[in-house]
Amino acid sequence: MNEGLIVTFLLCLPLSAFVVIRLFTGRRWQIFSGYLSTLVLALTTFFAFIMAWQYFFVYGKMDGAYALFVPIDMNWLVFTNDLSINFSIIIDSISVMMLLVVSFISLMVHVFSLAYMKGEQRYGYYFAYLSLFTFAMLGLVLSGNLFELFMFWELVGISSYLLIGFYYTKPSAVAAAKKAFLVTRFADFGFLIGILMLGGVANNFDIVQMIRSIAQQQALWEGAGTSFLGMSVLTWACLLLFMGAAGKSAMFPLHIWLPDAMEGPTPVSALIHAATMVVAGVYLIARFFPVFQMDATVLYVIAIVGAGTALFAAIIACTQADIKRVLAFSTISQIGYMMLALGVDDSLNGLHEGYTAAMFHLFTHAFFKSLLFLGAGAIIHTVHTNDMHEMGGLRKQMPVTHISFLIACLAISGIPPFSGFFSKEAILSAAYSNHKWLYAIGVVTAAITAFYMFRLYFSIFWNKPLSPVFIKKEGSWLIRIPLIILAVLVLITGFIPFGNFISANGKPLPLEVHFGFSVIPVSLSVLGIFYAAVLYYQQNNLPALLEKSFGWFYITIRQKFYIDEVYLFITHKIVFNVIGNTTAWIDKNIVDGLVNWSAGITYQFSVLIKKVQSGKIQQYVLYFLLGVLCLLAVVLYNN
Amino acid sequence: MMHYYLHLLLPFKQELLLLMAIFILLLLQIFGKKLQQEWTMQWVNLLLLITVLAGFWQVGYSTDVNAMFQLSPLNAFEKSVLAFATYLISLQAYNWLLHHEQIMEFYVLLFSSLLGMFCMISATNLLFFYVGLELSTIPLAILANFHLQKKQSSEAAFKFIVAASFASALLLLGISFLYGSAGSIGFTEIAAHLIVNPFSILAFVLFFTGLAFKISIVPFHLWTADVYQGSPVTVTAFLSVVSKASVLFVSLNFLFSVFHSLEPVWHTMVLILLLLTIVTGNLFALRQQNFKRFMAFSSITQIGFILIALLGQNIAGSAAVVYFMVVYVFSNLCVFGVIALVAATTGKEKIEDFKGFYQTNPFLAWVLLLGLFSLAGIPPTAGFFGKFFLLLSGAQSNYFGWITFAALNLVVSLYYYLRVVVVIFHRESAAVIAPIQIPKPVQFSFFICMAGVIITGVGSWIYTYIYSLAATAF
Amino acid sequence: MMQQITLQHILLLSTALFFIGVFGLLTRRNMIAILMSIELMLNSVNINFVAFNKYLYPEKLDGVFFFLFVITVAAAEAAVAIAIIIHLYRYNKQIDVSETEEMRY
Amino acid sequence: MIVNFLLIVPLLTVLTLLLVKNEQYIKPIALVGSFVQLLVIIGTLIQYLGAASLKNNGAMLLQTDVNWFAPLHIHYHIGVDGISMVMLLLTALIVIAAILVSWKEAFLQKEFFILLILLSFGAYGFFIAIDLFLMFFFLEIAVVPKFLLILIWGSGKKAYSATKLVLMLIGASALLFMGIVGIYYNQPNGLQSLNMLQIAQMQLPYHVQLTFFPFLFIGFGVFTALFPFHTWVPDGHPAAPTAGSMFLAGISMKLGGYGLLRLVMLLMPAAAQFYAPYIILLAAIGILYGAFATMVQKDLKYMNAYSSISHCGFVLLGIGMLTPVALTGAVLQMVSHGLMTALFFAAIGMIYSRTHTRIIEEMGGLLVYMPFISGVFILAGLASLGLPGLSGFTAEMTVLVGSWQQPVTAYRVATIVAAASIVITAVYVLRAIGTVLMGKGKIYSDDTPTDARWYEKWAGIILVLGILVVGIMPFLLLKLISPSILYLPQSIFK
Repeated sequence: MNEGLIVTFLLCLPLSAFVVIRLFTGRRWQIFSGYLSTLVLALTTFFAFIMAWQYFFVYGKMDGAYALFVPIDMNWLVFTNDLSINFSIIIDSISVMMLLVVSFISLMVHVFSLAYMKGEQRYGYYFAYLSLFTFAMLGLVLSGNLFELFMFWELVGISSYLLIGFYYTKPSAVAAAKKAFLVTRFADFGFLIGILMLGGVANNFDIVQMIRSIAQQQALWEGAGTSFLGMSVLTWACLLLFMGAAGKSAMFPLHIWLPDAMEGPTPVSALIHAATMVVAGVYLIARFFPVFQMDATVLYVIAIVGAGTALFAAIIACTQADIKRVLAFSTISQIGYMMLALGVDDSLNGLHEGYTAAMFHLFTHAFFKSLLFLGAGAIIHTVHTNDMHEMGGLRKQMPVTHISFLIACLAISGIPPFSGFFSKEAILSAAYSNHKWLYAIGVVTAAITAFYMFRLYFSIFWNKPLSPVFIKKEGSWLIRIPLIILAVLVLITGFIPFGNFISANGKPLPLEVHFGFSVIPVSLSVLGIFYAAVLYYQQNNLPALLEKSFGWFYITIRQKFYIDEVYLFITHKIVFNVIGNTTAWIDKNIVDGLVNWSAGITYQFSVLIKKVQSGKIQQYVLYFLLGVLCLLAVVLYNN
Repeated sequence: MMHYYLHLLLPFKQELLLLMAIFILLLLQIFGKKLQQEWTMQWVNLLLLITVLAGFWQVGYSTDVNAMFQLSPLNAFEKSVLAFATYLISLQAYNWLLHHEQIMEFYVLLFSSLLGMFCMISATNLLFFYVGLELSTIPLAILANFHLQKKQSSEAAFKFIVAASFASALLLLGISFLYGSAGSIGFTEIAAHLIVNPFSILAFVLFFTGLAFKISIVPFHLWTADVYQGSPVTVTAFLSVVSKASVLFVSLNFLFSVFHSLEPVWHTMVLILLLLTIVTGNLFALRQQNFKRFMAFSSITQIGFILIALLGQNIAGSAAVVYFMVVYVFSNLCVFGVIALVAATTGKEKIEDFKGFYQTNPFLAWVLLLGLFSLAGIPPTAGFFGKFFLLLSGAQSNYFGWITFAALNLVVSLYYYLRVVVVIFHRESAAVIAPIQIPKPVQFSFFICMAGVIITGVGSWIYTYIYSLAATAF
Repeated sequence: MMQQITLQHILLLSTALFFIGVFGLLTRRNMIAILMSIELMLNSVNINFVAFNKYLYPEKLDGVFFFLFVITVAAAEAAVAIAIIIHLYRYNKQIDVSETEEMRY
Repeated sequence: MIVNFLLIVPLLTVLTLLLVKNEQYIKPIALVGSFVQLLVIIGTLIQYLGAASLKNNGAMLLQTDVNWFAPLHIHYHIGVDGISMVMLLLTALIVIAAILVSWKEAFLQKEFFILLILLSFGAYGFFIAIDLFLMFFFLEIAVVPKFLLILIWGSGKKAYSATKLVLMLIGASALLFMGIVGIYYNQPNGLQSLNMLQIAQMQLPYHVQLTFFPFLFIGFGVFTALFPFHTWVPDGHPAAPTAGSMFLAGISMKLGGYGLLRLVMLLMPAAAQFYAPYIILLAAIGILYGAFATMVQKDLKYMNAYSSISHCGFVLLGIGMLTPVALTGAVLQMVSHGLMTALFFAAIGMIYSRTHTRIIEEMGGLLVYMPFISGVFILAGLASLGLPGLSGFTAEMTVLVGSWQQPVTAYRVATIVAAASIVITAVYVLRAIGTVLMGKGKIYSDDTPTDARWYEKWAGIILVLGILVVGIMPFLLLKLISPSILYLPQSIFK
């Protein structure tokens, strides 16, 4: 089967679902729309599987590496012969992997939503937007043209906006949606400039061509002639690209939108803000890895930002009460891991363990994090609250959720043999071989991760006896089935020989688990779990004591280090009040004032000279005479 | 041999027609035949129309009579323009004249004035020119007083006659000096003998200010506003359109041929005067409340713009001026027609009185609007083309910067025209002018004016025709 | 030695006359006086015409003719002006120029 | 020749409207007239494409040349190339939408529609004129109807705004006029031609170009809301009636852009290179300045007016950059901004007619009551913030990519500054959407505001379709625009 055809089909399906539902069926046939959308997604997933199977097993490797296809490359917006935005599809191991992840998770979320969103007034539109997101995300991972990628990148952003703001009558949701969009937009600004810079250097927007031509010119433009504002163009471009990636992937300091984005429906959080969209940044860097590789500085920056974010978010996660927010910070932290992995990719040794590790973690994280979110969704659906302090003892009430949640928690904590263990191990090993101090941060973060995840777990399912308010049972099968499937996947995906399929240069790269190496991180994680159990297994006053003993430090963390407030200050006070209002004031009073002033002065002048027209005929004659004399003087003087 | 003499009279056909009208009117007056007013107006108008048409009959060549009188194609056309403007004014005066006792005298004076202008235009001799000028001016003073019951009217007439006499004294002084320096009062001799020296410059400046008074160039304009305001609207219209046009036509001849040798002198002079005129006219027009007074300053500004064309090359310049005067006739009479009608029926003359005018009198409002837009130089009205050609021919000179400044003054003048438009379209107002019955002749004149305002511009043949006439004149 | 009266003398006279007229025009409050001042000015011009004709261009009588016409026109002007002044007198019962300052600015 | 019908049809429509006695036929006639005009434009397009494919370039085709004022070398000379075709289509769409939006206009409706068609007449003429005088003539024709539209049917400080608008535009015209005169008298060999194509061929002397470029540039620039001559925009647009605002922002501001394009491309390419840094500086300032000023506006119409300044800055930026791509982008941006701003104003007008307020803070949750209008509003907003798939993205990206081709660092900094506006645009668009459409519903004077009527729906749909076509299939437009830009002598591109 022609893969171009499959992929086009795969893209068109969710798009057409979006169009049909949004324009025609969305309002009147709500339930139908939901099922239509889910069905379409099932079909899409099916094709994605076919695609993956074909790519990995039918075509297989050529010369020991997975090849890169560009089955479709059509001109869309031609600037010049070289520069153009094309509708181009790239098929290589990471795009196929992403294809699988996106379509599959999206399918799970669709199924889950069928029950979860029941009774919503805009049920139909919800599915339309989900389809739109899926389309955009699939487009993003398949893009073979950097500008095309940027377009889908933006589309992903807008569908995220629409879905976060789905409960649009809720002011907090609207604000969150706005915040999410604006923060990522700010990052996209950098991304766009990066694109322009790279495109200018490579004289192309086609990703494959760009990478090739940049590699060829590498020596050439590290010279003096290609610096821009004091740095080499390559560094600039890579940093700006990373800025875009950081925005989408919620890296510090652009992470502030993600916790707020939890205002959206929980399945949306599972799909967009855990498994797929937020890893787009990681994907972007992976996609351009050959370019990033050329600049060690940028990679180091990425690694530092990744590690820093991982630790930072993990610390904040320990203090949050809203279960979705905890998960959001854990997402930020985990993506930090992925960035770290990319940053510590050891290109000198040619091993590229980091790259593969990042992809691997992306892959496993998608499953366990969406599982966590869907589990949280199931819980919220039942108890109608987000606050973990109001929960407790839910394990009997919702056994399926309980078990799957536990599995996911173990996975994220890096406990063998769950999937998270393997990918985290790969990352730590990559970090260890490159920068030891980053490795240390990674290990500490892993321990903290284990702690807060189990804090969450214990608070929800154990802690105190079941509150009598929660008499509702676990949701329908539509809710439980996705949980089960995902739990199973979390159990088994760790054993996939990931390095065989995905590596920086296409050649297989075995990711080995050394027992000796694993001891430290795993035991630290277990320690974290232990502490969590001590504090939260049963209701006691230890947590409160602990909070008190930390004092202002604890409050600072709970307030997310006041970063939101800083942003608020910058945007509201400085940008809005100072710059915006000043501009408006200048416009009104100086630029426009000048126009009005010139009119006013003309009028004033007109009033000033009105006395000349005195009504006295003798004065008129006098002026007449003076006029003649002056004229005479001037004319005689001139000649 | 009858035929032979008639042929001799041919160059004077337009003047003779007017003379005939004056005589008939006087005779009727003498014999006390009190005709019906309406009937009088009809035949007088018809005669005017014939005078207009006569200007297009047998004028393919220039005729010179005794170094006194010349009829060139351009002259004939200019006279037709004046006669046509008078015709329109006469049509628009219908409401006012219908109840005016002195209608016969009115027409006698009007025609005398027109006759004077004709003489002025055709004159090739300073004496004849002077007589024509006075003949055109003195009756106007009487006409200004034709609101016999209004003191303002007499005041206007007094100011006019004093200012005019003073101006003509200066003009005469200039003429006497010219005579002294050139030794002749014939145009061709003067053109041939005049050389640039302080004496001839003095003579020229004095002479020119006499003319400048008539077309109200700043600073010789001060009488204008008062006289316009005090006179009956019809007379104001005549003053601002016909009287000015005639003197402008004459000045073309003077500047481009008679005083050709003084060109560097009068270029500076005209430049200074035009800038002063435009700016002052604009500044004064900004604040005016009385519609007629407002139009006075508007016409002053317009004259300033017309002067720009004098800086250009002679053919293009005079073509632009004559063309603009044609346009100016139509556009100004659109405005004055409405003012006259409103003044005659309601007695209101203030701009404020026109509040909400559009709601009650949409047709009149459109006429007024069209006129104002044409004066402001907004396409597709002819005023746009007129202004464009004026500035275009003026810009050929070395004064590009100053002309740009003048062009920017268009903005100010647009402002006060728009002020009137704003008033017309005022939506909430208590005292609106009631719907006005438009008499047939007035309506007819409005249609002509509107058609003129549109067609004179877009129909390029009118300009082309004028250009060809101007080309024969030099 | 017999003194010739030259053109200059006459021109001086006419100029003086002219400016006397101007002065009168500018300063008199009485309308009739104003009118008379204007006549003075016109007459000074007339002197000019005749003088130029006599001294400079005696072969043709252009100047003299002009002088005749000016007198006639001045008479007409004066007639009209007086008529208007009389009209004004009917309103004001006086002929001071300050009565004609109603319209201004 | 079919091109002449582009002028005849609106004139006939105006005449018919003048003669019609029965009020109820007025709107249908106006609508039919503008539809016929659209058909004529499509016919012209077909003919043009046929002719252009024969020639295989983007020259001015289908020319009609008649002597008009022969002594002054003024010709009635019209013709179309790809750029004018695009602008014509834009105008036709906006006119139809504007007529539909004003379907319920009751006050002096005859005059209203006559003025509207007259405005479009000026625009059509301007876009096809080759003779400079004719171009100026049509430009001026399109000025005063705006004044009357604002004055009679406007709201707020209408007399002030209308006067200011028209005075600034006429002031600009005065400069333009002097520029044209300068061109007229300073041609090599003493020629006095007003034919743009001929002037382009003969190439004006360098010092003449340098002298008169500022005249023409500022003249057209005022129409395009060039900073700092933009202040008519924030006053004029809000005071105008909905159709007037649509027209003002959608078409009028494009007149200047189109004129600049012709100026830079045909009349004074050498001077354009000399002045490029200044143009770019002003454009970049305008973009950012407009965006910041937009951010703090309280009134929806003011918001959109200020955003127009920002968006039109992109047109200027593209023109200043002088690369084929940037110029193409400038044209695209004109089309895009025309459509989306017209849509925005249409939506604002619809909202205003229901809530009787335009103050952002006074509204909320409109999405509940009027999903269609809100949808249109959101779409216009998204187009404005440059969402891919909508027109703003293709246009702005083309400008940016084209700008980046200039290797000068300062120009690139300007490009970055311009690109920064996409963030600020997002800020104010989302702020408006978030406050007006989302959030808690509020009580309005109409108890339950209704959704769009059929005519409003059609108006919205037409413009939305336009936006989508430009956004999704920009290659259709590029096929028209690019050859015409590349047809120029390559010397103009540095």
